[in-house]
Order: sequence, then C-alpha cells, then structure tokens
Amino acid sequence: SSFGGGGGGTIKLGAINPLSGSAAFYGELATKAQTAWKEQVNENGGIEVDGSTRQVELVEYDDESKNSAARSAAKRLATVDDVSMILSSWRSTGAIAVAPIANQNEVPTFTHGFTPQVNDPGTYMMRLTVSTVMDAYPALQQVEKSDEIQNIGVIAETGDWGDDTLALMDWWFNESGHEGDYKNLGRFSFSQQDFSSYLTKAKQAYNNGEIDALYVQTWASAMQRFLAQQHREGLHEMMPILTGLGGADFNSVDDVGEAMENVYALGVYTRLSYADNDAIAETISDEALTQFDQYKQLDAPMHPVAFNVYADAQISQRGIEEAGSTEGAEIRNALVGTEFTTLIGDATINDRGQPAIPGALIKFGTDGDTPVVDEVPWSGQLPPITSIPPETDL
Amino acid sequence: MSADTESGFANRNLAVDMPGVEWRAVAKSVGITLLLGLLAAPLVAGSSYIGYVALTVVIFAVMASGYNLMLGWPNLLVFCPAALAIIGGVTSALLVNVFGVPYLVAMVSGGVVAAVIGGFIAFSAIAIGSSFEIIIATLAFEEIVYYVFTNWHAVGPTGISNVPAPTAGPLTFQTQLEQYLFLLVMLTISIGIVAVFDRSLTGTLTVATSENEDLLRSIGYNPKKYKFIAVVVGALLLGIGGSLYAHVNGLITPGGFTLDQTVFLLVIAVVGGIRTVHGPIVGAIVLVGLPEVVRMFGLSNMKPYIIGGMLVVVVLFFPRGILGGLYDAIDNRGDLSWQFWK
Amino acid sequence: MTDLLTVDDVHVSYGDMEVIRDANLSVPEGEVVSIVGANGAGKTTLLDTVSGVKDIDSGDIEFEGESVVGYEPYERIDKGLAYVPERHRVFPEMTVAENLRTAMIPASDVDESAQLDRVFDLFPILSERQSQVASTMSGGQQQMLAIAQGLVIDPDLIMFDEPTLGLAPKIVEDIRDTISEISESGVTVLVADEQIEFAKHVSDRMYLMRKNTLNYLGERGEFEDAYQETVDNVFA
Amino acid sequence: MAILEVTELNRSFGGIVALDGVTFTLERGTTNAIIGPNGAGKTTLFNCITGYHIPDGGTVEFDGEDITTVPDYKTARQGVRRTFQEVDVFDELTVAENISLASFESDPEELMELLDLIEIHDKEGSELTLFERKRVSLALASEGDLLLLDEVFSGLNPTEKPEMIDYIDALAERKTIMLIEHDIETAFNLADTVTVLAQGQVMHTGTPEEMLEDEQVREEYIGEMAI
Amino acid sequence: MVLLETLVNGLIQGSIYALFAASFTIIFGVMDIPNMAHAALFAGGAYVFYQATILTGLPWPVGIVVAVIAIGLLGAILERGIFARLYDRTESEYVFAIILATLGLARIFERAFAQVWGHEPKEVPLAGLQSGSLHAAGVTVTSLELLVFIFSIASFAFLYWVINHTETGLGLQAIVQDRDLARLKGVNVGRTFLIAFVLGSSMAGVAGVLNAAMFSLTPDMGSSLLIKAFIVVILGGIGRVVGAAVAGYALGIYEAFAILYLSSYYIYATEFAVLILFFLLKAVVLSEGEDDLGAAIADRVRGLTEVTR
Ligand SMILES: Nc1ncnc2c1ncn2[C@@H]1O[C@H](COP(=O)(O)OP(=O)(O)OP(=O)(O)O)[C@@H](O)[C@H]1O
Ligand SMILES: Nc1ncnc2c1ncn2[C@@H]1O[C@H](COP(=O)(O)OP(=O)(O)OP(=O)(O)O)[C@@H](O)[C@H]1O
Ligand SMILES: [Mg+2]
Ligand SMILES: [Mg+2]
Repeated sequence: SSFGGGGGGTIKLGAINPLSGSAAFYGELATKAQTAWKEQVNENGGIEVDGSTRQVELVEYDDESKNSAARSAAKRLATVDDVSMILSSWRSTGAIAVAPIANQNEVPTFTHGFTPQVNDPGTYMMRLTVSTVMDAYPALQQVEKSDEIQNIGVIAETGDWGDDTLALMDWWFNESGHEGDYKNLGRFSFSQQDFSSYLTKAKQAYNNGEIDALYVQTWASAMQRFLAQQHREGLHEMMPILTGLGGADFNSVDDVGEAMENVYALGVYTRLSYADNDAIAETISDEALTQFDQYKQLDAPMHPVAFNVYADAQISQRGIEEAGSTEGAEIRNALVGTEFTTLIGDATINDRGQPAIPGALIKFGTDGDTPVVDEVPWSGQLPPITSIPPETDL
Repeated sequence: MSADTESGFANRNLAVDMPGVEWRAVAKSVGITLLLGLLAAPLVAGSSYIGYVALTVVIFAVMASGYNLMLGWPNLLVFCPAALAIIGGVTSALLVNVFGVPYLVAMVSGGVVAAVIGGFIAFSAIAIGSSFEIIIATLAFEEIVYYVFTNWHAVGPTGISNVPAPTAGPLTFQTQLEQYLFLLVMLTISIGIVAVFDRSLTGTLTVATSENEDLLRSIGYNPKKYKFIAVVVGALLLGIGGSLYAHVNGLITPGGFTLDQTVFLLVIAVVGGIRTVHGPIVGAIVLVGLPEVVRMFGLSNMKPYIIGGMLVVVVLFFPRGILGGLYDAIDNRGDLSWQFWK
Repeated sequence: MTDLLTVDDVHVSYGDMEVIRDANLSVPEGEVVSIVGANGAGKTTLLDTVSGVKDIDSGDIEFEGESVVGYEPYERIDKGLAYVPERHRVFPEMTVAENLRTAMIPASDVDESAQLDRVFDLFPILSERQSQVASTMSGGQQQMLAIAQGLVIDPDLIMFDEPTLGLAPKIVEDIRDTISEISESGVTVLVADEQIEFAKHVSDRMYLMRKNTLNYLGERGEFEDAYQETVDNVFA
Repeated sequence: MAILEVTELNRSFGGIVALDGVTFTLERGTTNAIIGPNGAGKTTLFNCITGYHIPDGGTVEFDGEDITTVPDYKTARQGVRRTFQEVDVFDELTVAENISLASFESDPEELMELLDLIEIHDKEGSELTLFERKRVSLALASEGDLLLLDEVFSGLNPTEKPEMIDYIDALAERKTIMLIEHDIETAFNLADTVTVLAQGQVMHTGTPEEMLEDEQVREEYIGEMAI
Repeated sequence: MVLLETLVNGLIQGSIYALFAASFTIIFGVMDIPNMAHAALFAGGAYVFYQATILTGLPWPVGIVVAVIAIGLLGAILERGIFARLYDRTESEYVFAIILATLGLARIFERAFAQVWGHEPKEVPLAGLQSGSLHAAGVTVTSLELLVFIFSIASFAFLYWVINHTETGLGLQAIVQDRDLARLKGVNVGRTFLIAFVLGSSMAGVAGVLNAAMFSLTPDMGSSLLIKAFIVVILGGIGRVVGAAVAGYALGIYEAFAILYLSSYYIYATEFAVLILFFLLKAVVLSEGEDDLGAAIADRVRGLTEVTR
C-alpha cells in the first residue's frame, strides 16, 4: 500500500510456509500452489478492489517448521511488509504463536493448524482446514451406523492432536452415551518409524474380541508408514482401519497400493483426486468441479494439500473483493459468515475462524494393487467444531 | 628489562587482588553493556520490526550468558539449557497467570526454581564426570522435561498463552521500547553477574577445575563446589531468561524448548566466544540478526547453507568465537590499552 | 665399521626459533652412542627428527645407507628404527599387552611371540600385569613398558630418550645391562640422557648437546675428560 | 611430637595390593626419604595420606587428628600438601596467579623470592621449562606443614639438582618433608631418616648411614652404581 | 504368543537402532567424533541408492555399491577437509568444534537433499524384499526385517573384528588415546583415521538404504535415530562393540514391551530416566582409578562375600 491509492498499487499478501524442517513437504506444496494462483490472478488483471483491479504481490517467509520463526515472520509481514492478509501459516503451535500478532495488527491469517486454541470469537485466525475433532467425526458416524463395528481401538500421536482425539472418544462413547466403546492402544511420536509393537497390540485386542476396528490418528507421512506396515503384517485382512484426513490426503494414495484395502478415511480435498469415481463425484458440486478443471490447467501440484492452499487463496480473494478494501478488519468482516464457492466446494467461516466445509468418508478397496474408492458411507457438510466436547453435533 | 618486570609485578600486586572481585573490571563490563544498549534504543522505538528483533536478541543474550557460565568456566557440557529456561518461563507464567503474583517476584521465582533444578543437574553432572555421558544424561533430562510439560494439563503441547507483559510495581512494560529498556536492565544485571563471577577468585578456580582437578584439590579447593556454583548461577540466568521470553512474547510452548533451542544457545555461546563476558551478546546479535539479513537480501532459500557454512567457518578459523578471536588478536598485537574493555 | 645412522648438517626449528643448528652425528653399527646435555638443549628434538616425528629444515639423515628424509615414522620403524620417547609415554587406556601389540603394528616381519617372550623375560612385571591398564601402573612400571615397546619390534637401531627417568637404581642397573646386551647382540643404540653417569657407563661414543649445537666428545676413554672440561667451562 | 602417624595402612586395586600394612611415624621438622623399587606403593602411600585415595584399612593421623577418610582438598587445608609425580601446574595461569591461588597464610611474594620465581612471575604455566615447573609445583605445595614430594629431582640435570637441593633445604627449615626419590645420593643427602618400601610393605627404616650399611637394602634396591 | 511376537518386534526395532548405531560406534564410540551429520550420511546413502535404482534404473546391487562408494567418498572429504583440522584442539574445544561443525554440515546436507530430491517421502523398494514374508511359530516377519536383523548383527560382528583383531582397529585406539605417540610408534595416523571414517560412513550409507526400504525416505529420516545412537553407544560403553550391540537390542525390546504394558506417554520419559539413573549408578559404583563397570561390580560383590565369610 506504499504505492498509495488508485488502481496502480499492488495488493501485498503474505505467506508463512515451512520451507525447511519437519513440515517442509507442506511448505513446498503451498509455495507452488500460491505462486500458481498469484500468476493466474495477475494474468487476469488482478484483484478487483473498489472498482479498480490491482496486481497481487506475494511475500513469503520460511518458518523453518519452528514457532519462533513463524512468529517473527508474522511480525515482519504485519509491520515491515504491511500485508493485507497472510495466506498460510502452519502447524497448531505455529498458529498459536502467530495468533497474537495477527490479532493485534488485524491481519486475517489462514492457518493449517488444527488447534481450537486460536478460535476465540473475533479472531483473525481463519481456516478451511479440518480440526482434529472434525477429523474423527465421520468415522464415529460409521461406528454408529455399522453393526460389525462396536468397539474401536485407538492409536494416537503424542501431543495435542492425539489428546484431542482421545478426549473426543471419551466424550462420544462415555459422556454422550453413543453405542460402543474405545480402547486406548497407545501413543506414538510423529517421527516414529516402526509400528510393529502397536500392531501386535491391536492384533491381540482384536483376537481377544476387545475391538472390531482400529482408529488411527496421525498425519500424512506417518499414516503412510502405518498403512504400509499394517498391510505387510496382514492386519487389513482382519479388521477395518478407520482414520481421518491423514489416511486419504497424504502425498500419493497410489504409493501405498494394496495397503488401502479396508481403510475408511475422511476425504475433503482428496475427493477431487477421485472425481472420476461416480460415488465420489456425487459428493462434489458442479461449480467445484468446474473450478477444479481450471485448477488442472495451472502449473500447480496435484496434491490435496495444494488444493486446500489454493482454496484459501480463492477465499481470500473473494473476501478482499467483497470488502472492497485492503484493510484487514474489513476483509475479516467480509470473510465471516459469507458462503464462498471454492474448488473444494461451498464453505463458510464463522466468527471463530472455523469452517463448515463439505467432506466424505471414503471406504477404499483395491484394483490389482491400485487403491480405488469402494463406497462412500457418508458425505455432507462438516460443521465447524471449535472445542471439546464439541459444541456442535452432526 | 628485569626492573621493568619487577615494577610491573608490584603494580599488579596480584597476591592481594586474587581473592577479591575486581570491581573496576566488572564496572567496565556492565557500563559498556548499558551504554551500547542505550545507544541502540532509538532503533527500537515505535513498533518497528528491528525493535522486535532487538527484544529477541536481548532475551537470547540473557539465556546464552547463563549457558556460557556452564560451558565456559567449568567446561561442563551440559546439554539442557532449553529445559532450564522453560522451567523458569513456565514457573513465572503460572505464578502470574494462576496466582496473580507480581511479575518481578514471579521472574525471580522462575530463576530460583531453575537454579534448584540446576543444582540437581550440577550434582548429577559432577557425579557422572565423563563429558559424553554428561551430554547424553542432560539431553535425556531435557527430553523428560519436554514430556512432563506436554503431558501436564497446566502447560500441554500448546503451552501457555496469554502470558501478560512484564511489570515492575506500578510500571507495565507494554510497548516495544518499554520492554526493551526493561530487558536491557535485566541483561545488564546478567552481564554484571557473569562479570563478577569472571573477575573473582571463584571464577578463576572454576576455570582451574576444567584444567586440572587433582592439582586444585591438592592445594585445598573442592572442584565440585566451583562447578556447582557455575551451573547453579547459569541455571538462574537461564530461568530468568525463560521468564523474560514467556512474558515478552506472551507465550511459551514446550516444543520451542527442545534440542533445537539448546543447539541454538550453544551456537550463540560458541560463535560469540565461550568464556567471554560479552560473547553471548555478540553471538545473539549475529545469530538472531543473520536470518534477518539473509531475508533482506532475498536469500531465504540459502539460509541453511549460510548458517551451516558459518558454523563450519567459525569452528575452523575462529575456535574461540568472534569475541575470543578478537581479544586474542588484540593481545597478540601487544597493545594493552585496548584491553580496557575485556 | 660402517655408520648405521648419520645426521648431516641438520637444522631444525619450531616456528621462528631454531632449536638445532647444523647437527652432525654418526652412529656406527653395533655401538652405543649417547647424547648428553642440559634441559632444553635439543636432544629430544634431534631424536624426533631421526624418528620422523619432526621435519627438518635442511640437511640429511641417512639410515642404513639411505636417506630417510621425508619418510613417515611408520616407514622408518619398518626399516628397523625404534624410538622410546621420554617420560614413559604409553597408551593410557590400553592394557600392557595391547600397548605391546600396538608397537608391533608397523614392524612387518618380526616373530611376535618370540619378541614378547624376550621383553617379558627382561621385565617380568609386564608379564604378570599383561591385562592391567597402562595408566594405572606406577611411573616406573610405565617406563618399563615404554622401553619394552621399543624392544619388541626387534630393531636395528633403538633410540632411548632419558631411559632411566623415574626408575629405581636397581632397575637402572638392569637397563644398563640390557643396553649392553642388546648392543652385543648387534643392535645399535642411541641414548639421550642428562644422567651423565649412566651415559658414561653404557656408551662407546658420546656427544654433548649444548645450546642447539651438537659437539662430539669422543670415544670411550676420551669423552670423560672432554665432558669434564666442557662442564667446567660452561656451567662453572 | 609426631606430625604424622601412619598405622597398618592397606590399599589394593582389584587384585593388586599396593599397600600392605604400612606403619611409620614422622617427627615434626624432619626430612624423610622414601625409597623403594618401582611399583612399591610409594605414590599410593602419598595418595592415601592426602586423602586422594581412601585406604581400605588402617589409619592416618596428622597432628594428632585422624585424617584417614578426610578428602584431599580438606587435608590440604589442614596442612598436608603434595606434589605430583607428573609435574603439574595450572597451564593457563601465570606463575604469580598459580602461587597466590595456593597461598592462604603464607606470603606468595616471599615464596616466589625463595624459589627464584620473581623473574618469571608473569609467564604462563604452559611456557615454563621443566625446572621452572618443578619450582612452581613446589611452591604450590609449600603452604602446608607437611610436604609430600613425589620425585621432584627426576629429569633435572646435574646443574639443576644442587639448586633444587638448596630450595628444599630452605623449605626444610620450616616444614616437615617427606620425599619419594630414586636418586639415592640426593635423597640420602637431604634426609634425616630413610624408609624403604617394597611390595607395599615397610622393609626398613633408619638413618641414611644405616641404610648404606644394610646388605639387603643395598643388594635388592640400591645396587652398586648409585653410590 | 504375544510375548514372542513382542520380542520379535523388539528385536526388529532394536535392529533398526543397532543398524544405525553400528556405523556410529566406530565414528563416535571409537574415533570420538560426535558426528551430528551422521544422520545426513545415513539419508544420503538412501538418496544415492534411490537415484541410482529408481530414477536411473540400475539394478539394486549396483545401487548399493554406488551408495557405498558415494557416501564413503563424502566421508573422506569430510574427514580430510574438516575433522582433520580439528584433531589437535584441546578436548573440550574439540568436542564443541566437532558438534558445531557437524551440525552445520547436517543442515547443509538436509537442505541439499531436499532441494535435489524434494521433501516428499519416497518409497524405496529393495529387491522386492518388503513383500516377501516368513511365518514361524505364529510370528510373521518380512524378508526385509530378517535381512535388517542379520545385517545389523553382521555389522557388529564385522566391527568387532575390525576394532579388536586388526591392526587398523588397534591403531585407531592408539590414535584416540594419544595421537602424537601413535604417530611416533609407527601408526599411520592419517590413513588409519581416513579408512575408519570412510568405513563408518559407508556403513551408514548402506544402513540408510535398508532403513528407507523398510519405512520411507525423507531428508531427516535419521535424525530421530541419532539421539538413540548416542544413547546406545554410550550405554554400551564408549568403544565397546558388543556393549553397543546389546544396548541397541535392549532398547528396542524395552520399547516393544513398554508399548504393550505401559501403554502411556511415559515410555520415552522412563527410558530417559533409566538412562540417567544408569549413569549415576555407574558413577557411584566406579570409584577412582577404575574404568570397567563389570570389573567394578565384580569387585564390590567379591568385597561383600569376603566380609560375610
Ligand atoms: N613443540 C614445541 N614447540 C616449540 N618449541 C619447542 C617444542 N618442543 C621443544 N621446543 C623447544 O625446543 C628446544 C629443545 O627442546 P628439546 O625438548 O629437544 O630439549 P631436550 O634437550 O630434550 O631437553 P630435556 O632435557 O628437557 O628433555 C627447547 O628450547 C624447547 O623449548
Ligand atoms: N589405579 C590403580 N589401579 C590398579 N593398580 C594400581 C593403581 N594405582 C597403582 N596401582 C598399582 O599399585 C602399585 C603401586 O603403585 P605406585 O604408583 O604407588 O608405585 P610407586 O612406588 O610410586 O612406583 P614408581 O616408583 O614406579 O612411581 C603398582 O603395582 C601399580 O601398578
Ligand atoms: Mg628431552
Ligand atoms: Mg610413583
């Protein structure tokens, strides 16, 4: 905004991506998706603000997968670069570190952290990303519906997401009195390489009739390792594996091959990758499919995480256009409560920054050794859930 | 020549100086810190980004000063400064948030709790003796602290947020400049503590422990005592640094105080100059500032190469760190008048 | 009689400080030659250069008729040149047996067990303490081990730097006898020592190292007087 | 009055018996030599007296007080000081700093005067020659009433030895001294009494003259060369 | 039944620790180089293999050979270019120097791997071993797991032989204890250290290939194993090959059983607490002048029985 008013100035947007460190894989995808989006927007003239179209300038910083770096990046974006919005910030603890700066400086910030901690009313931290609690919801629905699955074993990460998951299980089965029960089979660390001992424990519980299925809470690459290993040990032949986003959205479902057999996973962005499957296509709106077709023309990664980042950018653009301003507070007002159509479908964001987005529970099978969608036991809008016990029921 | 030496000796009158603290040297160290710190204050005004960076520099300088006390004087390779810092930070944040204790009291309590834990660490490290075993045992301790905090409800993996800004009686340090001045005072006090230690018999004896324990014992000193003091005082400063971190940033998370942070503090101490009073300040400026410079030149992508390369270069060519190397160069030139600020 | 070792016009320095100036030395095969001199005179440095631990600035060192300048210590040892350094330096955390085995690494063709028997014969305590860690041995025991390390490689020339340091008088006598014995068995010996009495006793020839220069004092029968003269002149 | 009384001292390391019932007494103000073969236990004896090692059995009394289990840094304060067989000084400190560190009551300058260290007071420990190091380590040990000196003459050349004898003589005027020495001539010159230690046991005690006359001592330990 | 399976799990987990720790034993345990970039060499081997086999299409044995050569060469460059300049520093300076320099290198390597091959986790098939499996006594293991187990045992056996029964091994110990004396006593100091470092690096490279085949390949694949390797080597007793092997498997087995029975957050915390207690205990049991824990304990026991007799 240093260029002053009128149509000449660019709109500055920030991005805090992990380009190194443990989350670097996501940072890499985010950069590519955001760059493709920016180029597309600028080719079309830019973002329309208050009658004039302005070009987009992206300022990106590496948060090194560390909170302190994320925080100083946010501070820099807010004070030195004076951006109108921050398109991405990663990890839950990263979001917590960034939140005060986003709020103080009134910079709406899209986060990919899953913690409810930044979801105070009026927050500038927004997301289209599923929270840990939303993550497990469709799977729990499946337990409710299914006659075979009554009791589930739970394997969760150490740390806050795992805590949230177990708290949800506790609330669902014990407090809310839903049918069935869960058994905590242990916590593992994200960097874990070997899951043999957990698998042994799960097998034992299954053989003793204590559980009928296994819920695994983890994210992407760890989930990939888990699935590969349970498949090697033949666990999928005995019992279904239930999981959230991690099971469907990791790098490439194809890599895991046969291991996807008998896996139930939450698909949100992944649905697009399976859009040629009829059952899946039914869960996606036509408008979303059109937008996705346009996305495919771009030089952007065909990866669920990239779809999510792209959708964030889309919503940001609509927000700015809707607000007719590059002022953070006005953009936020425009974002909250408005229904936007993105390539992942229709979505709204509430005053706590939480989204309501479409999703589906996908049961995978295999064709030879390529995973295919077997059926879609559940689809619909995932409601915003901001705390445990959940304030909103499905 | 010999007359010269003798008069030199008489001037130094070391025999008398040795047991006490060389207060003038301490005053110089403290004065320089305060002076240069105040000169930098205009940069911090407003809510400028450079001011924000300056706050981080000062906080890390305080923590690294504490760590330097453990590494530099008794040469103990204690590998858990981050754990001590977060113990101080969490103590102080909880005291203020939960019990409404005044900030200064909470800060000192944070330091004291860290110092007590530091005492246990010192005790164990001294008993263990072998340097690699000390490294691993303290690293293990750091992991335990991490597990305990992430699993403790009062802290958890997402840490404590909404930690209020530091206060002193009626004063609240809210703006960047206020916080900077407060931090500068704390840094000056820390530097003073390190300088007193350095310029006292205790400091000399602590250095001697790293050189030859048997000899030290044979002349009537207990090396364990001096190592213990260095680690405990170091832990005190780390705890206070952790408290400053929590309250200035408003947030403290266990994940931010693991091995990475320890390594960062180690790098600050070594790059600045182990066993130099001002080394941690120089190290903090370089290591907190460097990424900003890298960013300014649009070399973010190259950062791991730049930082990694710098470490290799420092190790190969400046084994005593920037300040240590500078002092050596000045010493070698034999120009004693320059040593006034050592 | 041929010279097994000759040192020709050798200059050595540490940094800018020249510690050996123009040294000339010849050690005839089968003889015991000693170098005496005060602390810091440069004796150790000279032995270091012969062993290859320290490089020379100029000059030549010939062993068995060939120049060894530029050869690494392990190459010289393989040629039969052993060196027992001063102050009983042994590998502290190795046992006695490992210390001896290590010493034999560079010597390619020795009969290991025969050599071990020989040194155990000489120092029975080493045989008893084969599995004791060297650093826990007494000072004198470590010195015995250091000497044994030199002997086990069955050298043609063995250099001793202050071999009697810290040894009890009785053992000193034993060492003296050993030196005579190995000399008789055809091994050439070069000793550097401050203990003139000891040197006098064992040597066939003697050199005096003084202020970085090496002076030849003469053969047995001559050097006593020559030494006394120098001592009177220099140290008076 | 006896300054040091050692009674039935035992110490072994694993299977190695280093001290085996050592008993002796030192009179205040005397100079005493300990001689004996290598590995006899001489250094171990010093280690046990000072509390560097705690003996397995037996007692050490210093000035009438039992110091058997008192650690070395405390016995050093009580007045038992020693030098090490490997000559030790603080390499990173200057001579003057070294000495003032070790002096509680005595005047460091006077001590430096006595040991001719004034000239080199400003040199760092690492820059010293062997003889200088020996003098500094002697100075470090000089604070006590009882000085235990472990082979202070070894490695000194014939011109330095007499100087060292002078220094020790000067100290002996004020202190009780016990020295381990393999140089029989020097030891016997300095000592009022001589103790022969062998295989961890006291073989003989007596005056130097008596030792020289003792057949067994001469044969097994001294040999003919040393005299 | 479950016990047997858990034991097998522990052995597999232990094999992975052992696999990494074996190559670290020679570099850290014997040569005293706390190489923080060891995990990068480990991942590097796997990337070279990945490049050679998957991307270039060479057969897997060639891939292994290429990985061994490439990482060995990298090790040689590091040893000559950096470590060799640090050996004559004083002990604590040396430890600082190595830790910092190798931390710097680790960052550089990780970044370079990420830039060349990307952050995306890679599947690295190795001769179809992942899918082959063996069943016996109701326990299933894959051929790969079996191979890793055998390979880690073989690595330790090989190291044991190198360190204790070859001149290189003896020379290596001599160098570590007193570099100058070793040179003087005729150890070829430069060559011995170079050989040992190259050996350790190549072993790390091969271990990396196996690890990537078992799980997946990322630039930071070895970093969580590095701290375990430190623990294993130190627990085993610096420089003791058999000790390190035992410690590696013990750690794996402990974790397997802890998951089964402790079922809590505290598996790792207890692991670390035990580690600290072990060091303290060792410090208490070993009095001055002793350095062999086994001997010291035997000594204490002997002392007790003598008293009671
Ligand atoms: N590594 C070194 N660096 C610098 N100077 C050295 C080094 N080693 C020896 N010198 C110097 O070289 C000179 C000769 O020393 P050298 O050790 O050869 O003497 P020496 O005759 O063996 O003495 P001593 O009888 O004490 O063993 C001395 O002045 C010494 O200070
Ligand atoms: N820490 C130890 N561990 C094992 N054995 C030891 C230890 N310390 C000393 N010894 C043994 O105890 C015996 C006595 O050693 P000590 O050092 O007291 O001998 P010394 O009389 O001083 O001999 P020297 O004249 O050679 O110095 C020796 O056999 C030695 O090997
Ligand atoms: Mg010498
Ligand atoms: Mg001794």
